[in-house]
Amino acid sequence: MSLSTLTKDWEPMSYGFLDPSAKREIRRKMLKAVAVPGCQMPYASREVPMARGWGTGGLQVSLTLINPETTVKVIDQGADDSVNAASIRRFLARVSGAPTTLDTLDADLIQSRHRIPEEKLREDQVLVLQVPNPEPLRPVQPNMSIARQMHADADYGRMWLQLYEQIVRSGRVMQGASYPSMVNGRHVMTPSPIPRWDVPKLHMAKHLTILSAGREKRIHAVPPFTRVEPLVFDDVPYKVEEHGDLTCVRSGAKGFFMNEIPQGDGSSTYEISDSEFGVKSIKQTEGTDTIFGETWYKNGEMS
Amino acid sequence: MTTVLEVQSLTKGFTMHHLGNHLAAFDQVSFNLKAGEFLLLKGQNGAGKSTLLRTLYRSYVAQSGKVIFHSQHGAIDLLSAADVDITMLRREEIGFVTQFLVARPRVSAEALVAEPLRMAGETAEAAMDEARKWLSAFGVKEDLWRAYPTTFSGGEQQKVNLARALILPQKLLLLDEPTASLDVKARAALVARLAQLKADGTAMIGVFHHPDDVAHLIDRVIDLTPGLENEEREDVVV
Amino acid sequence: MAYVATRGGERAIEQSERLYRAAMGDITEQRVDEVKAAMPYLIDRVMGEASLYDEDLAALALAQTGGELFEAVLALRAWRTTQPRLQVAAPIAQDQLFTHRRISAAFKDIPGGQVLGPTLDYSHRILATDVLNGATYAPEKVEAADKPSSAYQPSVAAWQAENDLLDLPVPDDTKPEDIPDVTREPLLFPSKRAHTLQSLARSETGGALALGYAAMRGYGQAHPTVNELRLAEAEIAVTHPNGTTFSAGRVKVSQAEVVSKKGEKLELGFAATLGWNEVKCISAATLDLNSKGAEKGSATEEEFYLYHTEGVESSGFCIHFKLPHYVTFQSSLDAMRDAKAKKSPKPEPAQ
Amino acid sequence: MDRPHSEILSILARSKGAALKAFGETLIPQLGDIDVQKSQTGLVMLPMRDTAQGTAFHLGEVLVSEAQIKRGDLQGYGMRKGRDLEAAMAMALVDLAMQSDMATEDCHAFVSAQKQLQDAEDHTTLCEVEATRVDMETF
Amino acid sequence: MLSAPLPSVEETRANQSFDALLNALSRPGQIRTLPTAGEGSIVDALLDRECRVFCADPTLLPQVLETGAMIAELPDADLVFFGPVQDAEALLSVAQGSDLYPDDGATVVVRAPLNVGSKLRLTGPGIEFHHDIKIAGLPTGFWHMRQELIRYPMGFDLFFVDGDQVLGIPRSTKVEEL
Amino acid sequence: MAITIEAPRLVKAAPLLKAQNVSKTYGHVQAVKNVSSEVFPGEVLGIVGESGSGKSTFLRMLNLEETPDSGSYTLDLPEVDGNLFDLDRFARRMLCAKRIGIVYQNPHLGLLMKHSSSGNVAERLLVAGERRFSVLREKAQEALEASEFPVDRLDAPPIELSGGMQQRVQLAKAIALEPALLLLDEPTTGLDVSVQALVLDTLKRLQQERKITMVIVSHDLGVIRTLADRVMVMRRGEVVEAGLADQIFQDPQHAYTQQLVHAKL
Repeated sequence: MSLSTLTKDWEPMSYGFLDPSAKREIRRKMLKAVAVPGCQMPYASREVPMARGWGTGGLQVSLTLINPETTVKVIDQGADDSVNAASIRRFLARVSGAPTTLDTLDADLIQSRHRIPEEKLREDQVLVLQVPNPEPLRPVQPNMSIARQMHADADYGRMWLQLYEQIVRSGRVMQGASYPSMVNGRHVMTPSPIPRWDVPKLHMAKHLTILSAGREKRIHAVPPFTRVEPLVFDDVPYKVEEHGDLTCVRSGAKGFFMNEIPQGDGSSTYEISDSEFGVKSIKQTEGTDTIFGETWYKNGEMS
Repeated sequence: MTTVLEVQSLTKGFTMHHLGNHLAAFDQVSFNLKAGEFLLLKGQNGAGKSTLLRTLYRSYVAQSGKVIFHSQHGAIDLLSAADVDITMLRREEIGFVTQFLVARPRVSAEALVAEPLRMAGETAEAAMDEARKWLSAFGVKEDLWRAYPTTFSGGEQQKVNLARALILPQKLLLLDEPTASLDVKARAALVARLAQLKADGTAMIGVFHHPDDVAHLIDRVIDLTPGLENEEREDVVV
Repeated sequence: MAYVATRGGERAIEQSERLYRAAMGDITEQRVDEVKAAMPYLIDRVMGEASLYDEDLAALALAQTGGELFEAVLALRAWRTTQPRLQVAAPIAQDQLFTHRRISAAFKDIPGGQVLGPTLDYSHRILATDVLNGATYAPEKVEAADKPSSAYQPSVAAWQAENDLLDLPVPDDTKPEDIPDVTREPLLFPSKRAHTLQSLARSETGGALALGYAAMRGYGQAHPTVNELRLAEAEIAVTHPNGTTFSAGRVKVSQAEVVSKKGEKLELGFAATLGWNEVKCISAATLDLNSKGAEKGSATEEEFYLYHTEGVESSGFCIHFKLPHYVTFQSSLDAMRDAKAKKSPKPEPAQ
Repeated sequence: MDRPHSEILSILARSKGAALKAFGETLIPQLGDIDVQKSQTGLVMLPMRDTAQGTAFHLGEVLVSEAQIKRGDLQGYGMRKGRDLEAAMAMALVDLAMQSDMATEDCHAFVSAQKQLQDAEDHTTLCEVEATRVDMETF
Repeated sequence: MLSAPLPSVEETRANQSFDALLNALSRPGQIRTLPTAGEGSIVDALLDRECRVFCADPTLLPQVLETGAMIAELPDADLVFFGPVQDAEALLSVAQGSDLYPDDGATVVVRAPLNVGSKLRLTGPGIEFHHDIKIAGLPTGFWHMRQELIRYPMGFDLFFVDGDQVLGIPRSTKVEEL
Repeated sequence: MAITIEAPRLVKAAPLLKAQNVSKTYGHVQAVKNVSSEVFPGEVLGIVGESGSGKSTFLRMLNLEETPDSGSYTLDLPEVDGNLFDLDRFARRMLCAKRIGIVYQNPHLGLLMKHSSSGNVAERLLVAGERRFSVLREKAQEALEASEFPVDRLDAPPIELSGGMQQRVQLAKAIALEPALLLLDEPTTGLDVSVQALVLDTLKRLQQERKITMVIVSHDLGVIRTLADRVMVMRRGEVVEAGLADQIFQDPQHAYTQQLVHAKL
């Protein structure tokens, strides 16, 4: 026996990177978030080896949920191969040994920035959305303490006023992504900056969605079968992006959310934003056997 | 004739705190007034004629005494009545006429005159017709009816004021030198209106610079000259 | 096939990291040692901002990131997340600091004296260009005094309290385990003082300086005078399983106390950090001094300066703008084009 | 040689790793069967007390290495700044040996020698610091 | 620089336990399976020295203490382990949080036989239409007391444990006794 | 022992507003001492006093922005009963949104300076639960017009408007829901004299047309004289004199009121 045999090897990292205590705190807060849908729960938010604003909130949730059997899919702007998605996917696999996938249907856990896949998520799937700014009241009330009181009072008059102002100034509601939505009839949340196209996918969905903001240290959730209603006036209906008629130049898929690609001649072409759905569509046209999941939109219309 | 007002031992003086003195106005005044009676207040300058009117109107606070007013809602002592009751009586039963108009910017002459009727629940249309009638009677030229009295001369303003003050028949009318500096036509209209009101049962107490104008209306006179005993104050004009 | 090419993102990120590292060459233990020996004050700054005291890891972080400070601090902070927390040491008290430098600007002389310790304050900032021509710049040796200085120094505030110039605080008797910890619980406002001071201790030096400087120039309510500034070493007082308390070693700490007049008494602002970093402590103490009653949204308001001096968060948010945002951008474009198409920017006034 | 336990531990924690490890190694055969309970790095939170309002707050964390060993009912413990797990283990060995009344003289001798070195180091530092004291009696 | 670590037994157990809890709370009334029988794996998954716990069950207490969690009075506890509940009054002191911080409302774990006993109908988030369940061993007035106390979004969240079975009822769920 | 017998009332209606023994202390300063007041439907109560007299604090308590240390406050409205100071935050907010309007001296307190004027008015309707854009628009315009706000500036933000116009927006916001009670805190202070007269005129007209019950606080006797039926004179937190407006101005009884009135004349 010697000093070196007595001494254990130095373990410079825990499983799933986060130390057990960090995971426990996130677990406790995730339960609270699920119990009060749409309500922002403050949490400590640890530093992870990625810069703040690059999905550290989503990452902490994923790292807490992950185990070696969890199949993980990561997308950014709808794409699995976007640089940040690739980086996060690689990191998750590296610290957990979890298998990864690009196919929405095969995933147990989907971490996403700014999109919800076009194929409907199932009951057994969890969607983790990265949130840069979880506070829907920020544009009308930058002071966090006052905004908190407004949530406590369900004092959302200013949110509606913002919509009123947009219609007055521009003739329509100008909110792009992060469309403020009422959850379970009580809390207004910002559904991370997903496009308006994706917000209805949260309403009475089968899957659990967890939204986590690492830099701002807030976590909120939309449990399955929970009402998520975009704020609208009774006489001014909610409008999603007019992408229902667009066709993807690469895959021929039609009726889904598109990326606009500016062309040298001043025109634009469109490419489907959900990259793996695009890949599947191409495979199908090439005659490969491809399994598509049911989609939220059919022929460009929310079903 | 029914009694409208019972004034009992009414005393009024002014305490000037910053000067540290007390100024007596009148002392132990008593009289009764019946419906349709016209009472003239006389006395030298400073005898407290206007002060008495204002004390009855509750613009001034009396030191002691009682002023029982027989309102349509019941009898009440004007000196101790709640403010809210006084406000209501002023709106419905007790009028106060001075020579000064409180004009308001951007309110036309006719609207100003019609206001008491409107406050009493008259329709806008009917009130306006009535207002125009009285403006005409007091000699306000028609092209001024829709103009703002804030821009009028003193005489014209006074006519508007009288039309407004007298448009709504009231149970008790307090007149504080309404004829001063009024032209002949307007004075005649005023006297005619007062006669009409008197005939309809309005009790009146007046202070006039030239009582001759209304001599034929006067039932009684009270002299407020200091030093007189109460009995000595009253005399009846034939 | 066309779609295969899109998988290039994965390859690109790998190559880009390689390209960055190519400029630095091999990172060896020797290099880490050299960084540590050559740049103790930079190491201190990184340890303070990362709020993790270990010179070796800080040097490694600097070596590995090529001296990109924000990256080095982030790497160290992130690594910290993987480590279990073993104990909470006993709170450091000022009178037990093994003091190397201790000055006051408030008085010409103070009990215990003005001890300059290590500083460049009075040196001429002239580059030793001869070194570039092959000469060695060898610092002259300290001419040590015959007698040692006292390791422990009295506080200036204690003298001021004795003279009824200020009220000494009642030390809070929170058990070390119960001291609020901003890394384990969210920062909420109004912030607990323990959270405020901890956040300032971890704050980014440049950020604290920028906002502190704003306060010093007149955007604050109080003008600071350095009451006391210390560079020292503190014992890490930990506990043996049988209850015996002992020191697990010493770490470098700095603390600053700034003072201003408030009515008939003096008021203190305080800040401290791991490692030796005077500029940060003075700036942070100035913010502390100015925060009471500061206007909402002003640079000296607690919520404002704590959020905006958090280096990992601010730098992270700054660089996150490099990430693609084309989905959100597309969503805005859609609304914008539609509004434009309507051509009637204002609705008809209702009749 | 009645040094309090606390002082012994503090001296061991501060002593040079190489010397401590070399000495610790010599104790292993005498101690016989020991049970290693902890051998890990981790963090010690370091609080400080603010002098303006008296609030205790966390300055940050210090990386330490920890070793905890057991022999019968007795526990040896080592915790030192830095990640040298073997040095922490060596410290725990010395602690355990002293509590077990083994190699007592050697242990005391080692501790005393280390103490002397540490005192000398502090003396030098403080003499250098003293040299930077400003002489205020300028007139 | 890094190689993928393997999860320890404790990590695996805690991960599975939390998976059951999260799913149970997301879909109120649906029964999930814990990795081991009893509250033990819940303690592992959720407790550490940074949370305040109230534990009424002496058999569970040693394990709770081992986590280093701070033992607190009922109104201050973030996590409550009641064991079996004898008296509905016990709920009276459970932390509800505040309107500013609903997250200060407690997570409450109760031991009770599932799939037997009185029938309850659940509606609310996580339930598409309604969901009927059976829980036994609760004192009379328990559900009435819960309803009286919860002023959403303030309130507390319940887990019922029966062997390795767990069922969640968050504060957002409406419970009707059938 | 003094026995006070209340005079028999002719007006049988209950007061709309009843405040009893309201007191409020800030630190060592007693801002409001045992103030009681009744205001009848359609009545305008003026409160005068110099700054620091407690008049604005009292008004803020009537607006339920501040809670007194003691005292009660009731409004004779079908939807509320009991002491309004005991209402919870939510009920308080709803009551204020639906039944109490307020105009502050400083428009920054009452308005969002960068939102449209119509939006400022619409906000109150939104808080009260209106969710139809067309109705919001219509009602906002109606209220602004009633406040004599120029229709062509409907969507101009207050920050671009003159002080007088800003007060009109506040007024429109206050009356948009036909409040039972309108509170005015120095509504014309700081405006040019000519603009002041116009705003007062609008207030007077609105009061007469809509019979709104008002409480107006001002240090400016002219403002009170123009609007108020009754006046309450406050000094150092206490009511020194109360009465009919013309009585207070023509025959003030209390030394302080005399000083105030004479200083003005």
